[in-house]
Amino acid sequence: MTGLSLAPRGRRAPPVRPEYERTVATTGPIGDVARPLSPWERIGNITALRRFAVLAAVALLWQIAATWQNNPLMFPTFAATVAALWEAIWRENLLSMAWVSLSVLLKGYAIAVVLAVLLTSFAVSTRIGNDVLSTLTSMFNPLPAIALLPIAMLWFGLGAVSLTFVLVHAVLWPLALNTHAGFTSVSETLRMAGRNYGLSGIRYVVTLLIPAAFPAILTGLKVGWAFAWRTLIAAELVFGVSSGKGGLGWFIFQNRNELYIDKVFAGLVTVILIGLVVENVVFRWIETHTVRKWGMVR
Amino acid sequence: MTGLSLAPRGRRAPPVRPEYERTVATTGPIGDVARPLSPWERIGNITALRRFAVLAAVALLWQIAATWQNNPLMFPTFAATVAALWEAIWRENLLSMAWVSLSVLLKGYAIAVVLAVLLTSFAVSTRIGNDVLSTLTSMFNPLPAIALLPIAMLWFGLGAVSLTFVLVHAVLWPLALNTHAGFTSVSETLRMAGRNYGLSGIRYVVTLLIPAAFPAILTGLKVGWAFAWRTLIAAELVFGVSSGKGGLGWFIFQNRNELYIDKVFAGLVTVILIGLVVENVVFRWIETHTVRKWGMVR
Amino acid sequence: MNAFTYPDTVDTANLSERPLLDVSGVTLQYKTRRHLVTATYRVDFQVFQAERYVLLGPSGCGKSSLLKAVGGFLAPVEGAIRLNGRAVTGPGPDRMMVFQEFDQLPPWKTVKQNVMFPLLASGKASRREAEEKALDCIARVNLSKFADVHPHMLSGGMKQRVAIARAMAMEPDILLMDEPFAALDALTRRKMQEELLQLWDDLRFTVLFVTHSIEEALVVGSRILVLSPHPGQVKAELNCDGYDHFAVGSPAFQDTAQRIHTMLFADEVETVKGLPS
Amino acid sequence: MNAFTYPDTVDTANLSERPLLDVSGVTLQYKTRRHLVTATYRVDFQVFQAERYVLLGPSGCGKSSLLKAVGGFLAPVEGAIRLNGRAVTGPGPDRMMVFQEFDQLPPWKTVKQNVMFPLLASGKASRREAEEKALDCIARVNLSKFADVHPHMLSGGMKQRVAIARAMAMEPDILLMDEPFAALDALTRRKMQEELLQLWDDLRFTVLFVTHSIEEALVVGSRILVLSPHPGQVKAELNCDGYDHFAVGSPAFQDTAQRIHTMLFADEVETVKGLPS
Amino acid sequence: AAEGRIRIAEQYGLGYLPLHVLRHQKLIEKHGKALGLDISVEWVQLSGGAAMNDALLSDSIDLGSAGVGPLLTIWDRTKGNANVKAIAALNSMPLFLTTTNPTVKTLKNFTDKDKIALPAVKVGVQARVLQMAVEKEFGEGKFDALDKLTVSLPHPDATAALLSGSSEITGHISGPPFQYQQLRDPKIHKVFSSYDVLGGPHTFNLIWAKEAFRTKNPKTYQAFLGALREAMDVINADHSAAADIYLAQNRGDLDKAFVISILDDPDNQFTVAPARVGAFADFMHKVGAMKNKPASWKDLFFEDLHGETGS
Ligand SMILES: Nc1ncnc2c1ncn2[C@@H]1O[C@H](COP(=O)(O)OP(=O)(O)OP(=O)(O)O)[C@@H](O)[C@H]1O
Ligand SMILES: Nc1ncnc2c1ncn2[C@@H]1O[C@H](COP(=O)(O)OP(=O)(O)OP(=O)(O)O)[C@@H](O)[C@H]1O
Ligand SMILES: [Mg+2]
Ligand SMILES: [Mg+2]
Repeated sequence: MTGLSLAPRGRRAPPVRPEYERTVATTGPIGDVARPLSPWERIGNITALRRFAVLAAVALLWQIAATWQNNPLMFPTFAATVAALWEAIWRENLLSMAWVSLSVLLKGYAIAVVLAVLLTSFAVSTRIGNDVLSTLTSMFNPLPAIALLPIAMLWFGLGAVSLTFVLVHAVLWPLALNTHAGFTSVSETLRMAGRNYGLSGIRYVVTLLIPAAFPAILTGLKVGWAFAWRTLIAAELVFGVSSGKGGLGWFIFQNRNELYIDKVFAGLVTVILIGLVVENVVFRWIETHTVRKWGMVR
Repeated sequence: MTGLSLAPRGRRAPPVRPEYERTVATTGPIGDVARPLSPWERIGNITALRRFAVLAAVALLWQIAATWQNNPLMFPTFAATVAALWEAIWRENLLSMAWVSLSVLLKGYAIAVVLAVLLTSFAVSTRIGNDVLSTLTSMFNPLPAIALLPIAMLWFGLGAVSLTFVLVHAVLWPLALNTHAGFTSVSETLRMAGRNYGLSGIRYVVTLLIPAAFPAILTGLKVGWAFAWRTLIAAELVFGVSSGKGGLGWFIFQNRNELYIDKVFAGLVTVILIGLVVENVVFRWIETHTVRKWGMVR
Repeated sequence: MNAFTYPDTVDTANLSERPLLDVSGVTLQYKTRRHLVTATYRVDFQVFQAERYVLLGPSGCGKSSLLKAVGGFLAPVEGAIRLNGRAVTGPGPDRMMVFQEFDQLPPWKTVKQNVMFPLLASGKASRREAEEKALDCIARVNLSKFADVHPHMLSGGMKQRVAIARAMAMEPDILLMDEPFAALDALTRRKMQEELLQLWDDLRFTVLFVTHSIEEALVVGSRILVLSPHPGQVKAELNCDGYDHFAVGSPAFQDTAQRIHTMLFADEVETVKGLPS
Repeated sequence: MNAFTYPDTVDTANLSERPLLDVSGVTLQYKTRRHLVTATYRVDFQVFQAERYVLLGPSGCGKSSLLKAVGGFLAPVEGAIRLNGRAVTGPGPDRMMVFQEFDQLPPWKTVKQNVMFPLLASGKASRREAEEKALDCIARVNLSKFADVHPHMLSGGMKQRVAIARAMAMEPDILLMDEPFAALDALTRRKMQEELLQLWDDLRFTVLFVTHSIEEALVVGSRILVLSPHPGQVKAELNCDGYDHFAVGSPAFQDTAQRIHTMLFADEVETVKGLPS
Repeated sequence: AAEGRIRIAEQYGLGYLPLHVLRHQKLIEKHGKALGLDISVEWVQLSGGAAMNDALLSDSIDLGSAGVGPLLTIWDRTKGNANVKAIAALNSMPLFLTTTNPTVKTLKNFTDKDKIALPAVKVGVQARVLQMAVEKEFGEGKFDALDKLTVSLPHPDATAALLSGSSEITGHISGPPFQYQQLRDPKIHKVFSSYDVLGGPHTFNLIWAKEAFRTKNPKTYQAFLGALREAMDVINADHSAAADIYLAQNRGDLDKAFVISILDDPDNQFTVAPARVGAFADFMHKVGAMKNKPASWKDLFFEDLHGETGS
């Protein structure tokens, strides 16, 4: 211990103290090792309030920025948007349009999730699978949906199937990337424990790798969800759908073409609201009942 | 040990064996604990060959599918695309167009990375920051870039700045999501070790959280990179460009308008090639020198 | 502990002449991007049916690596590992392992589910049987109160006890234990040792046990393999059958302990000499 | 070990009457979504300057939790922890901790960098000094050969030794060690214990030490706090100064060991009664 | 923008030929010099009417050019505030409804199995022309009878789909040059031309600006209008030279003879005077796409053009 040792503190010794023994307190209230939290403590954990404050702040900022910009044809105020939203819901069936988009989206999303699981299972179990996944991901991930739609039309015709194809493309790669990264960071010990149980192949993936990589997969699901929306709206914006069943993207596109910008924003707000609900209800629920409960994330 | 105990094996006992002692072998070649790998073993680790095979397979599949479809106006063959690519490079300055796109993209990407780090650092250090990040992410992540471009134009005018804004939007949220998820899954012990060193605030984030969450961050960077491309091309496709400096998206748009579908595919192939290079050179290099070296991923 | 009286009731008819586990000339290496680390060099030993075989050696000598190789997680670069005459090619539930690391419990399962998991995964038991068995084993490691708790709420020692319960519940052909009791206090440790011996007395399974405590080796083991420092090579193989907790003070026990101590100390002197002051 | 002769040269002038660490009536609880787990209940003890204070107790009694509370990672729900008279509000490099878990080493730093990290992060040393100091401490834990290796290439015991080197290099006011030697073999363990005592003899720092081995407690410690099983409460405080490795066989040593053993056994009987057969 | 600077957005396609000529011959600069003004001209290429209006409203450009539909929309929405009005027409061109379905002779022959591609369902020039034609054929008020068959698809994709014959798309309303490319394929025939629907030639593309630009930059504005008129003369004087300019400006290697053949077609006229813009406006007002109804075409244009004989 050469070099920068602290200044020598001399030969200090602690005072000599008497020994003692105690009898351990009887198990009173501390005895029941796991006491449920009080209702007050439970309420303290609710984050809805804080999140709502954030939302209000964003709305206020928006209102101020738009008022200051004073260009209602490009950037309507929050109030105007809410009014347009209200009207669009009651007079233009915005909700049913949102439902049309949502149902296409859910289908594409579900298919993509299944494909991602299959692809990454394959990738994680063989070396060539790994190469295939990583090559395909780096090839297709950067391709915009719009570039793929013509081919989709050629193969699947117009309408929902092509949109679904494009959606699958949008969700599959980022989800596969996250899932695969999650798989590869599972601790070696846990991996060995699983194989020790005799797990292999798909059972190994399903019962061990997927829960162990769940934090990463959840991120992938969130990113994928967001990109499904982005793609659906963009695809509907650019390509529309067969006239009868316009979705949210179509609503936005049509109103943009007609310069009803407040309605465009109403459409975007609908997307945002759906996003908030899904994040704060669906994903939050999943998170609370999985990774948080398991102590895998803070 | 009631219930399903295995059939009793009786009172077996192992044979009694003699004891022995040995002298330990002198430290010969095994003595140098860490012997470098032979060149042959090093070569064995190169994955370029296997990846190339995957690429060849994809090209072959494409050629077959396109030949079978026989519809050059919607789906040209691989050979035709390569020919068009060759021509576009030498006669139409495809490379400089790609460079235009790439430089805009890199700028947007870099800004987004910095913003994501700041935002998640803020989110990880305070409770309200966490709420802000998670609310903003769930709000803005699903919004398509195209919906934002008009607002961007209002604020930043036409041209690179608006594109950069949209790019930042495209990259920021998924990257922030991944980074934040990475931060929250850092093991409690490591976290405590870091704070024990007296690290706090930005130093804690930079010297401890970021490397500890690096596998997740790397995934975020990959996803963000892909989405930057998607967005840039889509934005150029839909909105065109300012004078003279058309990028790859504009190249695709223009040739689509003239029904030169082979050139459209040549443009897409360029995107794919850039994606492959970035994944297999840049990201792979980063991976090898960080998370793999550190044994954080398999 | 007075039920622990096997020498009287040995059924020599079942004595198998072929070793259950045959490790011969095994060299284990870790290949990394730049280095080749030799963990053990030409280690050989045999474990017979119903033996309690202990691997003893200094830190970093390759004990865990050997256990992993027997578990089928690490392929030897030289030599062979045979279980029941068949070469070990991969992991399986016939060799349950208690790992040295604390993160060996899937965090998404409660303590009970963790113990049930391998029973169900290997198809060894129905759900009801597995649950019964799991609760029984959890009680044996004194964690009944924590059966429905997730591992992140447990202390280090409690986690290791769950891992032990999990391995014991499987009643494998051979139990591989990597310093299973290292994180336990003297008392709990003693109780777990007794529990293990009691169980062995009931079921006569085979244990391959890694420990760094000479005393523990003598109490738990029936035969001890002493390994040299890194890279691990066989230094000696000793018998230690017949020592239980009550024998700890006996002269024979102290003799053997001293002998092993000396063996390890021989290296010590050497190593210390090589150390920079 | 013959340098270890402090009783003769005590400089009583420096004897501080105020305890360095004052833990009074500390109750520690973990809040989870559905449960409130009490880890320790109204524990109080004082640690004086240059004491080697040992926390001893059964697995899960809250030893690690207490250490974490002193480290500033866990706020007590009741009672107070004072260091040098000031309340502990958060972690800091004046209290270096050796954790029980094996994943306490940042995996992106080599062994040497790991030991240097806190020295640099806390600004205690320049890069050159830190490197020198790190290499010295790594040599003391006998890992010089592995200085440039990343932690994932180390065995369990080696990782813990790095953590010990890291903490020792910091020369903190108080060293918090959570079963630091549990993963080490008898020999390495003894060497580390001697190293710690030697260092203490040189520097007279304060150690708060968690162990589950009575022998280790007596050898390493100068005073022992015995805790009851979960939730941990103070059962006794004993002096054990003056025992070193050579005292292990002495009657006084055996007496104290036996006394502690009995204390722990008292519970044992109780617990065993409560166990389902 | 300060006087002496003008930012013009053009689009891709033959309809914008006058702008390509302006740019290629540097006519604005020339006319500016004649007025004693150094004008710096910035060109921007945008890909559609909606992008054009966004750019104009956000002051990213001064002049935007697109079809009749976007003009009428932005005129309607900015009436009373920004007051966007047309500077001049760029051309008169017909829009064809083409089909691959041999049984379709008139609109009434379309069945539910057919799909008609348009750039934007229900909005945009193409959709309006179809609605006008449908109303003529199906009767007053039934203008949306065929809307359910329409599909949104950009021109190139719809053209590719039609030419390849392997999709559900059987009809398409586009504009030059796509409709001419399609008609070169013997499998494709024309159902109607918009000239039949409106009763004669009508304006297809125009160029427009905010009122503020004109009042703040009178000389620049004047130079632009003069240059545009000269560009029209250049085109009308020599179709071959105009085709060269188009090909030079658009970098593509479209067949020159094909371009000339389109320019030679008497249906395609290049003139600043609007034709039947009022009729479009009336229809859009009638179906509720516009709140305001212009009293005459002159309400839609700045007064510089009011001397022309337009409609
Ligand atoms: N993160 C946590 N969440 C909830 N409960 C916890 C947590 N960590 C520990 N506990 C509980 O607190 C009690 C004390 O744990 P602690 O880790 O302090 O024990 P310990 O004395 O260090 O035991 P060991 O010797 O086994 O390491 C245990 O009952 C445990 O279940
Ligand atoms: N993943 C790995 N990569 C490279 N080297 C490794 C790896 N794991 C272990 N080693 C090396 O192999 C040797 C033996 O390690 P092993 O874990 O088997 O030791 P051990 O005997 O179990 O030690 P301990 O008692 O400390 O747990 C060590 O020198 C270590 O550095
Ligand atoms: Mg080990
Ligand atoms: Mg502990």
